[in-house]
Parts: sequence; structure tokens; C-alpha cells
Amino acid sequence: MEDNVKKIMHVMRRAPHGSIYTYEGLEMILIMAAYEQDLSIAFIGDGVYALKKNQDTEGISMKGFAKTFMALDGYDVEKLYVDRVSLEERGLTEDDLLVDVELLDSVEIGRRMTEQDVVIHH
Amino acid sequence: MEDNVKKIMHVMRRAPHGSIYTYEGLEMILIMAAYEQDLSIAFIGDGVYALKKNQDTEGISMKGFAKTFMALDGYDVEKLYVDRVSLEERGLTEDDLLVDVELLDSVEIGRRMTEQDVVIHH
Amino acid sequence: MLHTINTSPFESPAMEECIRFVQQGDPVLFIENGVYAVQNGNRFTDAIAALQKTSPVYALQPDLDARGISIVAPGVKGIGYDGFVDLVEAHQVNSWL
Amino acid sequence: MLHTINTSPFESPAMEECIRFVQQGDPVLFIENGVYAVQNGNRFTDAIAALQKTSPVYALQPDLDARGISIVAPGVKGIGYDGFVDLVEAHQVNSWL
Amino acid sequence: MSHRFLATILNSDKVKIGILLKEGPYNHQAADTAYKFAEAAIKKGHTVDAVFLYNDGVINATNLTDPPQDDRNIADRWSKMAKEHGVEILACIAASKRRGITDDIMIDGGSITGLGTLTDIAIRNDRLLTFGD
Amino acid sequence: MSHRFLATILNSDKVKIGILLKEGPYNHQAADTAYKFAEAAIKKGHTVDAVFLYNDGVINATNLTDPPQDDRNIADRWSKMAKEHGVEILACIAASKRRGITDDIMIDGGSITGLGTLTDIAIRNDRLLTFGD
Repeated sequence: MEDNVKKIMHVMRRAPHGSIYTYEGLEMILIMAAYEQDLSIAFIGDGVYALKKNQDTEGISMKGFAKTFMALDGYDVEKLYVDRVSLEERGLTEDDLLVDVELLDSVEIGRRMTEQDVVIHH
Repeated sequence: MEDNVKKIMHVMRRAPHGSIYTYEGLEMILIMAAYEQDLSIAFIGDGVYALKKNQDTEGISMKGFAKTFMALDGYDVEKLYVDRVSLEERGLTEDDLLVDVELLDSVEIGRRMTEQDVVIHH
Repeated sequence: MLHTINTSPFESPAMEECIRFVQQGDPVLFIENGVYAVQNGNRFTDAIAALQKTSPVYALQPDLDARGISIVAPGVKGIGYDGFVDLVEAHQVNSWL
Repeated sequence: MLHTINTSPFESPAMEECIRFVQQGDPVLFIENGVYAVQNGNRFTDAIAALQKTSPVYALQPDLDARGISIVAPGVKGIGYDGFVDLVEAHQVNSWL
Repeated sequence: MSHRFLATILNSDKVKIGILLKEGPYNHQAADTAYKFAEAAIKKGHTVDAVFLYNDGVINATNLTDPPQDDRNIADRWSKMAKEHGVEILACIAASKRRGITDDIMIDGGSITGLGTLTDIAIRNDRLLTFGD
Repeated sequence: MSHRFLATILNSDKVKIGILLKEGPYNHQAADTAYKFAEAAIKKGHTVDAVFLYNDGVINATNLTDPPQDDRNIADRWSKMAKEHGVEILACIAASKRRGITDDIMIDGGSITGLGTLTDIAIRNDRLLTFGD
């Protein structure tokens, strides 16, 4: 019985750096990862920009955090879903992304959303 | 010489109640009105909703402020411009608005914007 | 799963995105500035009609009242905070901030 | 008059609205998340080209760098904070928040 | 176990709810909607276990706000809800440090804690609702 | 008058700038962009007269923030700019009351004032720039 294992999906919906939501969302995910829940992350809309390669935040004097997404694997957070439409609409492909993700159609992401106990948008 | 009279335009761009920007914008306008500057207010995008008739905020336990727009006249703030496209796109007409406004095309509002010394979006 | 939308469809893509992901039968509740989506006769009226073919659509009545929206798109049901609670009792929640 | 846009065109109508009101010859500067508008090859590339027929278009280079945008739409000029200051020296400012 | 069984009988249709609040008071309606929802849930006999404040939401927890007399007092409302209904009002420590929320200015009934607590809240409740912008 | 004439000769292409900042620190980039802009303007010899904090912008003025060591300290930056370059850092009193910003927790070099001061800033400067979300 996995009584205390909950399915928790984090949904990244905002572009990085313009606001803190993605970064503080990532901080939340890193803590939750220690609790051995069934975590997943979906990147939808401008949320896909969080995974863009070659982000260099030095000029805006902010800490970059794109590389932290690469460390998620080490925390056993391996379910990263990217919404295909959001990516294409932004003129990006999987090659533009820092990490390996599952590129999924909205129907499939929607199906996985419905299975969750908790969904948190950032 | 009107050395110290500046043309200041306030631009209302957000729907009321979901955030405080319109309300605090209005507070700013009321103070500025006392300084005898050349003030105007443009309502663009969701900003036009601020002027909608029959707003009753009792159920959300917030102070309503729609009627304060009706008082602007008494502060000699008489230049209220509403963007025609924004109003029509929202299925509204002048009859839906609390106060008398000038319904203008974007080109004309743009022209008046360009004449300003200061433009503040709320 | 209950989906809530709290931003104006004129100012945010949240409604559009939510509609792409919502599963058949899942209820959708508009709150805060989200209720502008269901004001009858604006350019989202067709989208709301299409959504209702597969999902029941609700709007928070106190938020409608606060914004002076008296006529909602056909089929949309106004509910109070207690109705919101009933939906949450029946469903997990997905808030499209 | 210098117009600045600081929100992503995918998430906000600010750019679309600004373009409707901007007067011929007035410069437009994209900053913060606004710079996503000028990433080459996305669905706003045509709109940026059309805008440039009447207005010079700039993007804040540090914001482009921060977001990993290396190729901007043709004709868009990347500038630093000092270039931003120069534009402000030359123009009144209209920030489309 | 028997307590749980009893609770099941008496509250068969009741749920335990956690709330995640991501925006500060007054600036966005989120704090108002979260409060009105929590109030209605409690009135219907559901349990509101905790309100976890994150992002700018931590600003709900300062006792220094002083809104106009004729306006609602958001901080006081949370404080009262904590005391009268046992709702935990919890501000994330990392988010609080960024916004200048400290123990010294914490509302009665509120406290500062870590994100681990939010995880516990997500695990132990039937629902986790998010309010924000 | 002669002083003004001299200033005109020496700074013929220089402008006096007021800044209106409408969002809090860290949560939105506005506070960063405003700062970087002000820094660049000062370096070029322009005058940054004042930064007026409005809406959630007033949260820039609390001295209680404690960001991570490896991150920028937004409150300190404003404080230093006030002291080193005479930039007035002003928080609107009505907006401050709603967010719990008081004289007791005000950063060095910052102060609380009314919207009339913003009007003065708009009148006495060549430019008023707004940063927000």
C-alpha cells in the first residue's frame, strides 16, 4: 500500500527572470523531492522557456537557475513533460532545451493531470 | 507661460478588483488633480471594465470604487478617453459605462499620448 | 478534476491553455477576473459554448456581481463560495493561475 | 515618445496594444520578458517586421542574454542599459506595463 | 483507528483542505478569494488544515499592515481564523527572507516554516488548493 | 539664475529623471531593471532625482529582507544609491500601510511620503519612467 505517496504535478507556466515564480517553483520541487512523492513537472506556455539553453543572467545581475533543471535527475525527478504546441509556437525544438524531456500532446498531458492528487501552477 | 503645468496621462489597462492597480491608480489621480496639472485618463484593454455600470463588490468584501470615477468631474478631471476597439471587443457600448467619456480610435488616443510630458500605466 | 481560471481571457492565455488540457466531463469554474470570459456577447462566447459541450461551466456569482456582469453566456451557472466548496468536495483541483 | 514593453507577447496583450497606439517614427524598446517578442522565428516575427516599417525596434541585450535568445528578428537592435538611457535622453517615455 | 472510523461515519462527505496562497494582500484578489473560500468550507463542516504562504503570499503574515478604516483587514482575518478554527497560517522561510517577513512582525497565530511543511500539508490533506495571480 | 545657466552649459544634453517603481523586490524583475537603468543614467552624468515606490513597490523599502548570500541585495542597493548619489527613495504612505511598511523598518536613506511628492517629482523632472509588471 502506498498510502502516503501522492501524485503531485508542478506546472511551469511563466517565463524565467521576469518574475520569480519559476525559480521559487523549482525550490519547492527540490524540497518535495526529498519526501519521495510521485513528482512530475509539466512545462506549458511560456513555462517552456525555463528550459532554454544558453541563458546567461550575468548582465541582469540575477542568479541563473536553468542548470538546476539538469540536477533534477539526481533528485529522482525524472518526469518532465513539455507541451508540444507551446514549444512549436515559440519557434523552439527539443534541441533548444537543456534537458531531456517527454514532448507530449496536450491531450496526453491533460490525461496525466487528471490522475494527480495535487497540481500546483507556478 | 505655463512653465509648471505638465501634461500627464494616466492609462487604465487592468480589470478592477482582481488586482489593486486601477484603484491605487485612481487614488494617484485624485491627489494629482489638486496640483492643477493637465490631466487625462485613457481606458484601454481591460481598463474599460473599470467604468462598467452596476458593480456590486459586497459579495467579495471589497470596497467598490466605480463611483469615484463619477466624482472626477468635481476635481476638474474631465478628459476621459475610452478606446473604441477595447470596448467593442468586450461586447460593451457607451450605455454600459458609468460616466460620459470620449470614445476615440486608437490613432487619436495615440496622438494625444505623444503630446504628453508624462504617461503612467496602472 | 475541477479547473479554476482567475484571469481575464483578454489579458492572459490561461483560459485558452486550460481548455486545451481539460478532460471530458471535468468542470470549469471562473473566478476573480476570470469571470469576464462568461459575460454574454463578448468574443469568447463561442468558446464558452464549445467548452460546455464537454464540461459543465460555472462562474463565481460574487465575482460576477463585483464586475457588473448581469448576463452570462447561456448555460453558465453562477454559484457562491459554498457552491465552490461543494465542487472542491467532489473533485481534485487544478488552478490555472 | 519611447515605448517600452516588458511582458511576453504570448502572455500579455501589451505589445499588441502598444502597436495599435504607437505613432510613426516612435521607437519601441523590448525589455524583461518582453524580449521574447523579437526571438527570430516565433509567431510574432511578422508583426515585428511590420512594426519596423514605421518604428525603430530595440531590445535590451542583457535581457536577451538572460533568456538565451541569440538570434533576433532582422533589423532589431540589441542595446545595453546605457543605450536605454540614451533613448530616454532623447524621448519622453511610455511604459506599457 | 476507531477515532478515524468514527470521523468517517460523522463526516463521510467532509474533506480536509490545505491552501497555498501565492500573492500578497490587497495587491491581488487571491488573498480575499482564499479567505472567503476557507470561511465557506469551515461553515460547511470541512476542515481547513493550513494556509501556506508562498511567493509574495508571505506578505499576508505581517502584523504591520494598517489598511483604511472602511476597508477589510486581511491580516486580522487570517489571525482570527487561526485562533477560532485552528487553521495554521504558515509563511515559507525562504520566501519570507526575500520579502522582509520575520518572526518579530508575525501576526498572532502565524508562524514561519519550511517547504517541507507544505509537502506534509499536501500529503495529509484530501485537497490542496492554490490561489494566486 | 546664473547657476541654472551654468548647469545648462555644462549639461546641455543631460536630463533629470524620476522613477516610479510599482512592484516588490525579487518577485518581479521591475526592481532590478529600475536599478540597472538608474545606475547607467547616473554613470552617464544624468540626474536621478527620486525613486517613488508605489503599489507593491513599497516592499523595496523594508530593511528586514535577508536574501541568500549569493544573490543580490536589492534593499541595500537602493540604500547605497540614496547615500552615494543623493537619489531620494520614497515609499507612498497609503500603499505602505496596506503592505505593512513603516518608518520602523525603513531602509537607510528611504522615507515615507504622500502622493503629492510624486506629483512634484513628475513636475520637476524632465522624465518620469515607470517600472512594473
